[in-house]
Amino acid sequence: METTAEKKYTFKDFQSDQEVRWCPGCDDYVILRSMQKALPEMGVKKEDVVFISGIGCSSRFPYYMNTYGMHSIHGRAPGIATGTKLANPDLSVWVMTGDGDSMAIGGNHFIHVLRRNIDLNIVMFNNEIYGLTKGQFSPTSLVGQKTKSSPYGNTQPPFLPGELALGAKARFFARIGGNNPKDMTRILIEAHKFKGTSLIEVLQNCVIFNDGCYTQYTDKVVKEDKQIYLEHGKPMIFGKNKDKGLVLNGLKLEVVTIGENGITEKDILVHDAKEKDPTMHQMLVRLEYPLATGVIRSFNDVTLEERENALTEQVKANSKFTKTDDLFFSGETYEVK
Amino acid sequence: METTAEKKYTFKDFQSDQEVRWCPGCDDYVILRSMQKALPEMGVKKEDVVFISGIGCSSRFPYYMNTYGMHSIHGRAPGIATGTKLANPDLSVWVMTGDGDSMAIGGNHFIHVLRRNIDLNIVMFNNEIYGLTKGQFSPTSLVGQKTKSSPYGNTQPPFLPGELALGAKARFFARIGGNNPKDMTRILIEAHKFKGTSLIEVLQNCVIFNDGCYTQYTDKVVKEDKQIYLEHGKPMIFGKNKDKGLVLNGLKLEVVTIGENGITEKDILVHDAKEKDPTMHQMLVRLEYPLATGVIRSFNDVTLEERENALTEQVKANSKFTKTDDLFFSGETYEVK
Amino acid sequence: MITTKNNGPVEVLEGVVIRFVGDSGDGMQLTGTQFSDTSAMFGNDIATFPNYPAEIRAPQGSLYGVSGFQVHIGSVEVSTPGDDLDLLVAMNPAGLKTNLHAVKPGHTIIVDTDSFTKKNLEKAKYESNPLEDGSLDNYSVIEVAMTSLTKEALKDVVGLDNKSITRSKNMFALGMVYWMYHREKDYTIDFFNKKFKNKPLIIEANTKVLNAGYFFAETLELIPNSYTISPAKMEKGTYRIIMGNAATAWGLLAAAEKSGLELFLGSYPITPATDILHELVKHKHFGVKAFQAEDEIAGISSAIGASFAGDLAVTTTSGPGLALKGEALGLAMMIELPLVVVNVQRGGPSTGLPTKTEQSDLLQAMYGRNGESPVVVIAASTPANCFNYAFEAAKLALEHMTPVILLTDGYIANGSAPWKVISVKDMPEIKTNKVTEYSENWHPYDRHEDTLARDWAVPGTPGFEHRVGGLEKDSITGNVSYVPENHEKMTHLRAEKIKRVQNYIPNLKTEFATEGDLLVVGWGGTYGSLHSAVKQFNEDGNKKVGLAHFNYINPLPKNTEEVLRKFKKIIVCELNSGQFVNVLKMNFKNLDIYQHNKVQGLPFANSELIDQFKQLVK
Amino acid sequence: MITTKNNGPVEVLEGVVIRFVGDSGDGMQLTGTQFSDTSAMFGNDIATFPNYPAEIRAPQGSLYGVSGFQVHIGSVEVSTPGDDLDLLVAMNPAGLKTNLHAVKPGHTIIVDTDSFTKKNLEKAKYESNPLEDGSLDNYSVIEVAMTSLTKEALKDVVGLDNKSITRSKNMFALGMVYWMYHREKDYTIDFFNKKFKNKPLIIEANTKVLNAGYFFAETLELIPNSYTISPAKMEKGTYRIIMGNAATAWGLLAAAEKSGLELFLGSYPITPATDILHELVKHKHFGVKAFQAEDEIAGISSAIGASFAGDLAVTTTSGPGLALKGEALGLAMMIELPLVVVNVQRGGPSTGLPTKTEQSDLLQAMYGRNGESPVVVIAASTPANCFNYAFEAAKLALEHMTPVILLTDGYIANGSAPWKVISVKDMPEIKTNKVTEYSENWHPYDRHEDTLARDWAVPGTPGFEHRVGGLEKDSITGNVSYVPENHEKMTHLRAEKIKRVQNYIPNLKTEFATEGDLLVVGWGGTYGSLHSAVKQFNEDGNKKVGLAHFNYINPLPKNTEEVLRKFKKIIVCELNSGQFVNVLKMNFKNLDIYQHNKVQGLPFANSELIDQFKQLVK
Ligand SMILES: Cc1ncc(C[n+]2csc(CCOP(=O)(O)OP(=O)(O)O)c2C)c(N)n1
Ligand SMILES: Cc1ncc(C[n+]2csc(CCOP(=O)(O)OP(=O)(O)O)c2C)c(N)n1
Ligand code: SF4
Ligand code: SF4
Ligand SMILES: [Mg+2]
Ligand SMILES: [Mg+2]
Repeated sequence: METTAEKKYTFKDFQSDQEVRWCPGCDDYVILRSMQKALPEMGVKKEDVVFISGIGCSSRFPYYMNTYGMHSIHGRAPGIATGTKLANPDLSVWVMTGDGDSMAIGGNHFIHVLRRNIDLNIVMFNNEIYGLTKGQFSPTSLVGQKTKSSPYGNTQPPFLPGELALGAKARFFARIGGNNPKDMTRILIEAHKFKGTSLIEVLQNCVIFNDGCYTQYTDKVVKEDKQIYLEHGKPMIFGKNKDKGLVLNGLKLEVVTIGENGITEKDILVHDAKEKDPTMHQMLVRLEYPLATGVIRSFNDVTLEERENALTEQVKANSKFTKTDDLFFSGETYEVK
Repeated sequence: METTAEKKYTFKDFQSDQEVRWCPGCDDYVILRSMQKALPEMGVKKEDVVFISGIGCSSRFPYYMNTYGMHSIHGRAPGIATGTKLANPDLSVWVMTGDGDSMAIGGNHFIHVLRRNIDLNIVMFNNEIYGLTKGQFSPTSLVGQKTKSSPYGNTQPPFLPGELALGAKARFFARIGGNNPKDMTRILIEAHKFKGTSLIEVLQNCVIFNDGCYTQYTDKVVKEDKQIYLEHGKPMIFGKNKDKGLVLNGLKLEVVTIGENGITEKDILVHDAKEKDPTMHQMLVRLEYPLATGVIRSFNDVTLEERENALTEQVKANSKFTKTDDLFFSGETYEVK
Repeated sequence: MITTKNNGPVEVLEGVVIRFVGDSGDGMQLTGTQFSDTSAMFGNDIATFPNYPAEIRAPQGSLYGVSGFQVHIGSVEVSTPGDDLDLLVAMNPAGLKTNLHAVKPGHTIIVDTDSFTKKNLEKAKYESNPLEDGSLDNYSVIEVAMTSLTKEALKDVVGLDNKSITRSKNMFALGMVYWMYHREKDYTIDFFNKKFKNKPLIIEANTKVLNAGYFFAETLELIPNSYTISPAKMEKGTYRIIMGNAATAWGLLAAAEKSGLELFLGSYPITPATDILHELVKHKHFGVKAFQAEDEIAGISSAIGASFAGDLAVTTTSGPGLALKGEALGLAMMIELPLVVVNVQRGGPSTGLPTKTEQSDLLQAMYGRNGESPVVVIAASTPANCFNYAFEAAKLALEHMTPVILLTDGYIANGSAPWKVISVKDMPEIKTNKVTEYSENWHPYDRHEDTLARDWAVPGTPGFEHRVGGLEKDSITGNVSYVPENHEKMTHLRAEKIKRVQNYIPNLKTEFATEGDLLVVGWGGTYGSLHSAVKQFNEDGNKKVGLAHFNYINPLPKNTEEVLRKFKKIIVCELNSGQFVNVLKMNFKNLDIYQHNKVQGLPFANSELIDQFKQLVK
Repeated sequence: MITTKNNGPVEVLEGVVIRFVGDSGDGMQLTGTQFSDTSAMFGNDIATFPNYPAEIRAPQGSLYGVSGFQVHIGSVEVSTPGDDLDLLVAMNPAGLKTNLHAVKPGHTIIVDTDSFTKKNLEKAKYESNPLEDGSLDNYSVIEVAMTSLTKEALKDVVGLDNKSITRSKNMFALGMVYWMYHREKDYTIDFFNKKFKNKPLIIEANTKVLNAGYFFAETLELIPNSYTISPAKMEKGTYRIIMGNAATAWGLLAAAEKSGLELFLGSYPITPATDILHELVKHKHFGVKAFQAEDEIAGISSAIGASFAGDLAVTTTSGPGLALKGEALGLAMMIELPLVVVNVQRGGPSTGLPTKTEQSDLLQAMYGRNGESPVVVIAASTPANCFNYAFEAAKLALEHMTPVILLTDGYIANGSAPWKVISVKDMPEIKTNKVTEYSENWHPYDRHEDTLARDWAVPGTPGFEHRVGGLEKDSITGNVSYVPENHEKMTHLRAEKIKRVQNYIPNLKTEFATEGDLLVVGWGGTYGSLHSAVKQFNEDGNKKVGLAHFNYINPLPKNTEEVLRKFKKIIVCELNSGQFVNVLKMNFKNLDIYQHNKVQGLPFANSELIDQFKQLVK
């Protein structure tokens, strides 16, 4: 694990000298700022932080962070980050990616990094569109959505990122609105603390090609009534006046009103993000009203590098080889005189 | 949809002239024979059947079928089959693949074909190993499993194919033991009937590199006690003497004994494969005792080609273009005299 | 480039080059298109080239946010969007700063003085105001307060919001330029009426402003350094302005109709190829199946599957995508299925310069696969003939049962030019190798004597059931074969099949000279630049220089060697570090070959080419 | 090949070629290995080549289920496993059928008559029994009922199951061959004792049978057409028998230790490269991180990530996998990180002939990426020097900050030969470009004057925080740059950086002649075949012919042109349709180049090469 920094940073320390080139009003600015604010809180040394991205508007992110970074090729950031982390487990490695970068061309690396549970943090900017290429539908675009490549409406049903991730054995999954820097910052810090692959889906508005795709949930006015912000150990309560809650009815989650027909806060489900069995987390991920945000799943499991290091230590302990010469001159050699 | 065959076939009609070259005792022979027996039942014309595979022992399958077939490249069969089906929706298209072919190199195409729900059938030969390359661990190999590429034990936690598939929005998922030709044949026919992408996971024993990986479930002796064979609309009962059943306790499935402490058959859950919400199906997929086999999920949904055809008809109806000339000479043209 | 009889500024010109530049938001693309369309209607030959910023919406007034559109109109054949500018219209300081270098000394610059505010000057990194510090002394600068004048013109149009008002100032500029070059306003006004059918206010506003600009120029009697450009002597017929990518898409549509097949496209978006996908998805009325796949590999895979099932199958991409398709392309070659792969080249390597042009994927197209896997490689050379070569790619793929790579590039793909519309009935026949009637002892790898193509027996056809695959196969039955001699035989057959395509493609023709001291050789998208440079070089009364421009790269035209040997020296000009030149060296011994290469993401400039020629023929 | 003083069969030979063939289950690989190891111990030079069936476990007795192991032992330098056989040991009819063609007329064949049953003869597609129908008349056939004799030998070993009994008949054959060639049994008996430590019964059985075979031969006084082979004059030192793939893995281990870096392998299994992964996963004791990825792209991606973080990063694959890695390789080249890519070539194209050898990925290695993306390409030429060139690949990658492609092939990767073990301390130094102490105005793309390599500033190092990426970057700051001149400058810098590697690699040496009528040119895994053919050709008293074998392909050795021009004619011999010959043509004008190509998934045969040479020098 990365050693903590003596020096106290401010967000300024993480700003690079590059002009930020996203469209005015793009949620990407919010994510950038939240990250720059979260990092000083994490107590990690600047030189130990690495941002690796693929290609897309979202993937321009590393250029704007004054840390180590790689703006790699489309979809491959999870693979690259895996190598970086295995090479040096002391680094805090972040994959910054878009819905297309991670789930279209990068889909295979995305599911495998989650399966392996290596200690990386993945931030997915989900704007349900290909932004950089100027507006084609993505694997999260809705059926019927009209885009440059679907002028008559999209015919491909979307993935639900959280559903796919949990199907791929994700141990940590969080979801947050792109216009909510406060909670986003908190979640980034939680993701960093979590040992294992953490995935954060940001509902990111693309003002140019998919403007308003989340307003029904994220608009300041409706937000509190349409979203539930989940916290481990806390009851699943939401609503402007905190009077709505979730209960289980068979295998369905139901919204009830506290105070109405005898419902009290005790009847409301309490969120257990740390539960190993993902059933409830999957139900929450699929919930449409209210939309679940916050850390939905955070199950502690052994990481790939922990398993690898353990094996390596064990093998080293039982091996007679310390230098390659030991190997080269071992076993079936013979002398020519 | 493929037109039905007048002529009645026998399994012989589907045997090609090629010598079958799997290891003696390999479950792949069972799958081959089951397919050759199932096809005549489907009432589809021989010339309308296409088998497309990637690379692997399992992917040798098309050579042994006297139909159209393609032994393509590693992992790409779902993509190729998608093109074949979109080009000619009248064909009955089968993807024959292994755990590595489909979920290692082919993982991205695998999840996307399931998401799109195009009317294909996928048979995954899951032997939890790379057979053709002589025994490396695969994405379904167990942690600790010793293979040529994990002499000290595998450190990568496996996918559960059904879990990944449902996370990718699979509408049809079935699981069956590789030593169970009878039910396998039935399931192949059901998969064929299903409109949409159907995925069948065969628990296939590799006698050379992973022998016995499923015996705890598939061994003739324990089979009935360790497996539950699910059928839509039937109670979830299993056991040699059909006295065990599944009930729901909160979000967990529990095994109960009919007759013991007041449990009657009425208390046992009834399997609803057609339910849209996958929660129960996911629980069944994850169940370790008993192991769920049979058709676990079979939810009817619109297929990609149905959506596409509908749009095309609509566009054709409202368009003034029937020949390309109409387009070429339309709009902003001008004359040079 | 400007082909003046001599260089005096006030001669009647055969052509002018105009560039409109401003903020991404200023509507420069629309302005440019209107001017070029109008000129085309008037009968000029034209060539245009847009220049977008790499960012989607760059901050207002920033240097990298400048959007430009260049138009070259001529009364004689025009083959490039031109190099140096006769007129620059700059809507803001950033536009002026980034484009001034292109203006010919003594020539005209129109600026919107209202936009030269302190803030904008800073954003454009100007220490002092160029309109005041004399740095524009050797240009004739026309300073116009366009924004104010636009507001003025619209002051009594009621109900119009400020945004719409300022956004229409580009029409003021257009109006001025129309007057200066004696263009009619009607076409553009018609355009307003169509485009904004349901927004009468916008129609009124744009029309008013266009007129205002026009009359403003009239009253000021603004005279550019050039007079009217008379219509070009162009072949009779129906024309339209077309962009290269659209032409490619349409060529494929034509090929599908001509061959009686359905068109299948499997593609993943990538700049600058995406517009082909955008175009083809529109045409469901022709039954086009355009499938946006999850990645490039799935794109080509789905196309292979569609080809197996009997469609005219296509996949479109750009450099990095072609790299990803290599393995699957090898499969298509191995199982000998027809497949068209369109690669719109961009600046490389890696992600490189996605929005810029280059010709650096040629050797990748030739060799970017494992093993000996020859495919046909052809290249389009103008925006308009993207139509013909897309059609040709499909024809060759279908008639020879092979993948065909069509190379275009960002320059011709985004450039536009007049296209003499051709009816599909006038396009050459396409005979596919499809078989329908099964006869005894047919084999999947029986070949046609002439082309060596195998039959195309598609699923659904009774009797022909067979298996294909990526393993080496017996030369007749197609069954897997590990026999050494068979492998060698198949390797040679696959090579010979491609070689034989020579018998079905036109001979190489030279322009300007069929023999002499110097032959200029090029391929693909550089045709326009090379043609005009060689033309001018010859006109300038130098030694005769020939031009041989290749559209067929693998195989090369039969008479290639013969043509090359007729010249003492050869110079191969490419927008890469020298790739086609290597193809020639592999094929022909002892040629005296020179090369001129440019790797700047830009097309050749006339002047640089002519300098090169001069050095070789004294 | 056999280098007899003349072709008479009963001469003392400098070497013999023996092939053991039988069912996959007959343990032929073990038998062959034992014979070659024993011979090596005895001091012979050896070369071996296994030949597995493509199927994992083919049905018993089937033709495609035959497994073979060839050993060439010599008292003089042995450079190939040999072509024609002096002795064939066939454990069943299928083995005889598929290998007879390789036996030299008049030479010896040992068969297990017990296996020549009706059933087995049918499986081997024999109409009649070759032992009876006279079809073996011009060979000296030794018929032995090995199975019965084995049973006999073991009849009083109690508690031994039938399977184990029949399975040990290969030791009977080995025993016979040991006697015929005067080999000691001890080494093999030691081997039994180690291998079956906990299975005393098996040790006893195998030992008994080995002896039985040995004494059987003795009593029958079986005399082959050749006597003992005296020890070869080999350099003094410690030797071991090593396979090419293992040597590659070990070379990388040595490079990691020498450079003081940790070794990272990111790989996806693929024949015939997988054994490198198999070898490296064993060496966790050296801290090797061998990561089996989900596919080839993830394999190279993880390696790029590890290189970025400061490991010696490697990815291993074969043809189709290299095709998939193209795009990512372009990224590594663009961001100028050290990376070793090992490509073990196999029969192509597409899936091709996965278990066979070929050299057809050379041009893919050179050009299989988008844009101008030069990397270093080198090739190993023997099983043993896979060690050296793997080490060299790592050294060049680290010292020049570039990807390096190492080409080997199935022939040398699976072949084995004696390797004179070298201690890591005797290997050349490796100086990485890592930086640790930050000093003001350092830039990520500052370059070292000599190599043009940039610094390797890895995450975790304070002060050096910087960003790299696939977009074109400013030649110093590394920031994204769309400046045309910068792009051209960077393109040239990247090319020049690779060119400069010339200053750090050895000059090309010729063997047998430094000038003359004919120069034989080869590269990579064909060294053994070419060397022995040219050697014999010269010995046979023909005109002097030189051999120039290339291990460095991009860049070529500095003195290449000079060497080539010293010969009147050049013949380039390759196991492809002619790829390296094109590299030479691109680089050097007016050479009189011929080529000999073979694409059968097999190595060159001595005879075919010599015929070629004869035609060129009369
Ligand atoms: C190999 C490759 N294929 C395609 C592209 C073109 N491309 C760049 S970004 C992108 C998709 C971006 O969408 P997303 O990941 O959602 O990022 P966003 O721009 O929306 O933030 C595509 C298709 C590419 N750069 N490289
Ligand atoms: C591009 C590519 N990479 C790797 C390989 C090597 N390869 C062939 S099959 C295979 C895995 C097979 O495993 P699986 O899909 O489970 O099939 P099985 O043999 O177990 O039935 C691999 C890695 C290949 N043929 N092509
Ligand atoms: S295109 Fe959309 S996602 Fe990209 S920068 Fe602009 S607003 Fe943001
Ligand atoms: S290796 Fe395993 S999977 Fe492959 S054929 Fe043999 S038994 Fe079947
Ligand atoms: Mg997006
Ligand atoms: Mg498997």
